[in-house]
Amino acid sequence: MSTIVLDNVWKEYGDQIVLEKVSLTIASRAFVALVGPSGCGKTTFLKMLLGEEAPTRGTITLDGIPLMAEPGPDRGVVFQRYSVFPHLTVLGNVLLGKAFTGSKIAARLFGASKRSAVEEARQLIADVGLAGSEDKYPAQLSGGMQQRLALAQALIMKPKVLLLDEPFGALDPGIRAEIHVLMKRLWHETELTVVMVTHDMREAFTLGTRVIAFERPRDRPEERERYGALLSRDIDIWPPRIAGEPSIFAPDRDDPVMPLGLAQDDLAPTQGDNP
Amino acid sequence: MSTIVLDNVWKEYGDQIVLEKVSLTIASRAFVALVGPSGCGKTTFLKMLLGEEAPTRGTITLDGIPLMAEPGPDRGVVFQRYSVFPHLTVLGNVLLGKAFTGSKIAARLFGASKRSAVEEARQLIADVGLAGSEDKYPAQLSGGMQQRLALAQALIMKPKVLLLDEPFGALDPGIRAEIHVLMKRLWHETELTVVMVTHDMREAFTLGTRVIAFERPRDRPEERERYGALLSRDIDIWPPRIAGEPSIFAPDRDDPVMPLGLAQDDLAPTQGDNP
Amino acid sequence: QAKTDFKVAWSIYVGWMPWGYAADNGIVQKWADKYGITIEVTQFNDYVESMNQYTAGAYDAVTLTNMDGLSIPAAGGVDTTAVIIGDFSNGNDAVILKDQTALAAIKGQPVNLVEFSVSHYLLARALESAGMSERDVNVVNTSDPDMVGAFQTPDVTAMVTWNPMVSEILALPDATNVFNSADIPGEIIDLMVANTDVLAANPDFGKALVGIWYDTMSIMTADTPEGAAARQAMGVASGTDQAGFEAQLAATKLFPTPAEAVAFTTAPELATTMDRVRTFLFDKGLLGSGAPSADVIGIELPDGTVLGDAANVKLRFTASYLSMAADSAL
Amino acid sequence: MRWINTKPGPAMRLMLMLAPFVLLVIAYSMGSAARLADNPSDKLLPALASLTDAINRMAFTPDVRTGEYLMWVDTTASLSRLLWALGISTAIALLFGMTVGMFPYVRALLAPFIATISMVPPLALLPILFIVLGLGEAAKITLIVIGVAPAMIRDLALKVIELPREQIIKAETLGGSSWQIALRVVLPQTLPRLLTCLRLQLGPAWLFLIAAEAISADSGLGYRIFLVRRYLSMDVIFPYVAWITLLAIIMNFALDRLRIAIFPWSNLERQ
Amino acid sequence: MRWINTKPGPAMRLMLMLAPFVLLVIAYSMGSAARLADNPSDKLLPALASLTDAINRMAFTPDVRTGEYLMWVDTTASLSRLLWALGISTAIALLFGMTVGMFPYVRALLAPFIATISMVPPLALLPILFIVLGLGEAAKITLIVIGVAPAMIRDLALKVIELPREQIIKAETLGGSSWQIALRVVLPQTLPRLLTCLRLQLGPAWLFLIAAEAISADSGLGYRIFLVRRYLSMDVIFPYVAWITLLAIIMNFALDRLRIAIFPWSNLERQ
Ligand SMILES: Nc1ncnc2c1ncn2[C@@H]1O[C@H](COP(=O)(O)OP(=O)(O)OP(=O)(O)O)[C@@H](O)[C@H]1O
Ligand SMILES: Nc1ncnc2c1ncn2[C@@H]1O[C@H](COP(=O)(O)OP(=O)(O)OP(=O)(O)O)[C@@H](O)[C@H]1O
Ligand SMILES: NC(N)=O
Ligand SMILES: [Mg+2]
Ligand SMILES: [Mg+2]
Repeated sequence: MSTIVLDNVWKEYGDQIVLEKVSLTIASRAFVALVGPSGCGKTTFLKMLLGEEAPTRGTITLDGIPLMAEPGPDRGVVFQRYSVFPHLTVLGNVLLGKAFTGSKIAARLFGASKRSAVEEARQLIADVGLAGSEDKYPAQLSGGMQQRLALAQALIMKPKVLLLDEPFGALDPGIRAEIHVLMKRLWHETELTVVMVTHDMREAFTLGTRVIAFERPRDRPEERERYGALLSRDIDIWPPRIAGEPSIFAPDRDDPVMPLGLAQDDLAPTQGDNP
Repeated sequence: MSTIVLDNVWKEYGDQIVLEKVSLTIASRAFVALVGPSGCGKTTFLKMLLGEEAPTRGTITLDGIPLMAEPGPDRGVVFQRYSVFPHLTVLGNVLLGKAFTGSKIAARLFGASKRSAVEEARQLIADVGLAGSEDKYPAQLSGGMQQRLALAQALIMKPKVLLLDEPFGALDPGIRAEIHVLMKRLWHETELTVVMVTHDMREAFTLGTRVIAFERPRDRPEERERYGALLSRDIDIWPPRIAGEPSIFAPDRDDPVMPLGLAQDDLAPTQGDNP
Repeated sequence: QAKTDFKVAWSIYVGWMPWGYAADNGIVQKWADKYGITIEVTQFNDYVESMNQYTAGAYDAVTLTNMDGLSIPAAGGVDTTAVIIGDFSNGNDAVILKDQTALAAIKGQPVNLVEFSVSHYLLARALESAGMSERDVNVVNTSDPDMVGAFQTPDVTAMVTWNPMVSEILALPDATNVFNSADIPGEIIDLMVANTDVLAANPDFGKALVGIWYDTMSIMTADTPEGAAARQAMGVASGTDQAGFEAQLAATKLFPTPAEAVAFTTAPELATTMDRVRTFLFDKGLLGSGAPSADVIGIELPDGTVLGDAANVKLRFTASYLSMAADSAL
Repeated sequence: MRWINTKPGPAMRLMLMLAPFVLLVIAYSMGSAARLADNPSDKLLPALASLTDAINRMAFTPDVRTGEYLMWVDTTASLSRLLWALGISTAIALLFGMTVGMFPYVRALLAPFIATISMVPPLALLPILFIVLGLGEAAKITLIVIGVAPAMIRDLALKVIELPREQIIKAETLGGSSWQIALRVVLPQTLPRLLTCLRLQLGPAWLFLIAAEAISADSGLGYRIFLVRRYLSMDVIFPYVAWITLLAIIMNFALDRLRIAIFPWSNLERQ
Repeated sequence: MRWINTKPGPAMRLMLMLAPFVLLVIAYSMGSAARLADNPSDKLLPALASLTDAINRMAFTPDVRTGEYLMWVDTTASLSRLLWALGISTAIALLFGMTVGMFPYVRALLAPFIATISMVPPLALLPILFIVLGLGEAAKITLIVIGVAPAMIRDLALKVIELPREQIIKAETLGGSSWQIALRVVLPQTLPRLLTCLRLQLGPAWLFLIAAEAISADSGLGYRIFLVRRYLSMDVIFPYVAWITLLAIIMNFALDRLRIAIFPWSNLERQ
């Protein structure tokens, strides 16, 4: 179980009100997609769930217990950038969480514990489709591969909650489609509640079980100090997607209607189309 | 008239072949959208049109005359980033081209020539929707406003050809929709041949009169040195769009079919929807 | 080559402070005007730099000691004439030991001093007087402004330096003066030297220098309020006060009148001294790396005799300008 | 909470900030008292009262010889040298930094030479400098320039090279010539960096100033420090060192304010 | 073509690169010949033959007194001081840079103090250094450390502060404690910068080394230069300066290679 409950949460930075009276219950194993215009407070919201920022008013509980004031291993995170460590190889990045929990002082594993952790990490690396790149540094990976790595790195901690801040925003459409499939599989297979910020409506509706929109109804400069963004829409996807269960229909919504013959997300040539 | 003809153009960087046997005629006032996977050579192609890179083999002519070996005022450009000058205000950015052509040594305008240039610049700034921001610095503008500014700055030179390298790639979907409308208007109203690189298929089909795709059929590492990307698809939009003439139907393709009630590109609230 | 503009360099040392005073108080101006020339007097904080500048030709005259005159300008090929012999060190330079009271105790110790300076020479003479040689000690080069601080560090036990550092160091409880320049009177001589060619072409320049010097001498050695004020000014300019300056003067054998200077210059001891000095310099390799003997450089004495190579005279002592002052012929 | 996440409040912050300075003063007083108890005429760590005396004497009592206030004379002498040197270095750095950064031919010609020059220890070349330039202000100013300009040139050239190529292309499509681009695009974006660069070179500049004044001068902060060093007059040296430090901090701060005031966009950019 | 777009070919590039060095040698020879024509024993600009002689004498002929090769003795003495000092500075910079950068409390406590310290002219404090540390190697090494470490600390702390906040958050969600994050996330990313930092401080380090050796020593490159300065032996000073420059260039280059060799990712990152 990992139910998140927000009760009348406000967030202010100095004079500026960013979020106003957000009350929300996120069910265990939900996949919440969070949308809203730029600057409306989506990242701020995620930071509060992370424990990186504290709400100015209101409370946030995870399974009934107030959130830790700091990010911790129960909540994984993937940002748009800087989610992986440039100085560690793919394997080193995935092993890092294991090293932190397994070795208080040296923060490095040795011997049998190392072997088992490496095995687990390799499995996860293969799961996200990075098998064979274990010894590469992030700078040697494409943007899509880096985000897969960031996912694997977060998942090895088996977090209750996974927070994603526009994780695929910087990727090519083709690559994005592939990683959507992966994301869906991971969500089905892992005990995870996911909150994902995105700019891409189709992404929100493709992946989410529920789409939430923030919006700032009064946004003139003189109003920004007195009014924040509100939770303005809250849509449950129908037919409902349920973690671990196949969708009733539309098993893959990743191929939407196209205006013309080209695959919209991906320019990969049709079979037998090579010159 | 500003017809661009490429005749069997190849581009190699050292051992690596980037583009292979590209032959293409771009009609005057066409709006060519250029798509293709990351790294296939779209930017390289644009750089050759700019004169920033020379083709390794083949020729490029503009109205029958071989292209100047350097970027010049007949070809305007807007990049995804760094297209505007951070140290100049909005007005200063738009005036810069006028100052270059009007004042060889000081590169600054004075007196009457300054007044007329400022007037022209203000008009253009208003045209791209930046009226009122004349004295702001780019860092004080949003990404979308910066790209509008970059357009205005390029257009004041009345270039024959406008080259765009993912100009709206970093923008919010809502903002992108607005700037598409602007782009279309500018193309209709100005004597311009446009070549635009984009990652976004819908953008390509929304704006272009013709969509061209580059593709690298053989992309294994050992093949990269022997084969480059080819012009793999070349699609004329139907019904044809013609510069300066209203579309026969689908006057605005910016509002495609939506899976659910939300406006896909824009989260602006429906009228009367405020809490 | 006759000219009218001359440049004189001096550095901060008790025997040369009068130059600063003369420049500040119009005495230089007065004598320059008298001969229709201009004399620019420049103070150096760094003695070595002043000599290097002179040797390189940037100055026409400079204050230095007899030993440095031989090893720097003369060895550098600049024919140099000592116009004024102002004083000799009579205690201003000293060998100082820490927690020891006899010179003999210096054996085996590291000795901090400015290598190849008059301190080095004094050390050589001190060791000689005690039947030792430089092999019995271990010389450590140390810059002169840092001597006082250096003496207070534990690993420094022996030091050779000059005033004002000597009096500062001797004020420390554990310091003993075991040998000083008063033990070798007349061997460390403070001079005003000028380029021989310049002097030959412009004798008025030499006369003006002598005139300035004895005008200043008569003021500063006088036991009058004006004399006291002059000594105070020189004290402050050298970073101390009147009392401190007078203490340094006490260790200096100043020639207040030209007659005394002429007598010292023409005495036979000067030849002995210069012979000792050139031997010392030759031993240290300071007369040129290829020098076959101490005779490579000729030293002309006031009576016209030459020590060393008569064909390569580069350092000349003369009493002629001093005599003009003594004879009131300026 | 992890240590990395605990932050002091404003009052705590002030206290923490002052603590090391207060500790330093206390440690000094104790050291001074101990040494003076041993030897009342010790000069190494004078009592605070002696320091005040010396400050009074140097800064607020006219010199008997000249009637001037020594510390003030020294300060103006040193500052004028420093400012001249920094001004000249700035001009040189701007000229060479811009041309090396913009023009590949100039870069090929000068970049390796400047890189080599910047490794030469200027102190070792002092004698030549003084002989070539004489002993006046020129040599001192030149020493500072030699010590400071190569690093500034390299820094500015790098800054110019780092300008996004897109900007230069854009300027070319606006019809800009090399000169016009230098004047309107490169120069204005280089100037704020120049001020930052100058700020970073303040430390070395003071160092070379002091070294130059040690050798030849008749006034200046470095001159005075080396003059009284012969007497180990720490009562004068300490206040002079503190004064130099204060001047350096003020200049550092002023240069940064100046940059923000003249080039407001250079601060917007940061965020 | 605009000047900014014309690029020299490889042969031209080599020629341009060598040109200033060749010109320098020619200018020197001419100046030297002119001065020697005036005064055959002039010492300021010795003939190239005298320079060769001096190099031969200092580097390849055993000293009559000690039987050692002086230039070699000087080089080992100076390099050992320099390396000790740089090693110590590195350790200090790492410790303080990391803690100031990572822990807000430490930052509040030390950052203003270190900023102030870095403005103090170290040369002015030499007497105290000597008295506290003696005249031996300790004082010389300490002078270099004082001159070099504050700048390194500030640079490293800045580098730590500039690490993306996202990385630290990510490390916290992986269960890292302050210590673990310091050890596995911050430290390894700081080390390459440390080497770069060290490279930038080589110039000042040599400067302070020479200044320290000028004050008291019995061997060392700076010692020799200041010793022979006493009789204006430019024939020794020039080769020594060239040798120091060469050593500095080699160290500079080696440190950069070292960084790339140990931290290959730090170069991948750049592109
Ligand atoms: N540390 C902070 N201090 C002050 N204001 C802040 C801070 N962080 C964010 N803000 C402000 O809070 C508002 C919301 O920012 P936030 O980053 O949460 O928006 P967002 O919805 O994530 O936007 P985007 O889609 O651009 O990522 C913005 O107006 C921002 O300026
Ligand atoms: N100056 C250069 N030197 C060598 N190789 C280059 C250079 N510029 C580009 N390339 C290579 O040429 C290929 C095409 O690059 P280009 O930037 O044109 O791709 P693109 O289609 O614009 O990609 P993207 O969609 O990521 O912008 C890439 O493999 C790139 O590594
Ligand atoms: N000139 C000296 N040191 O007596
Ligand atoms: Mg955000
Ligand atoms: Mg591109």
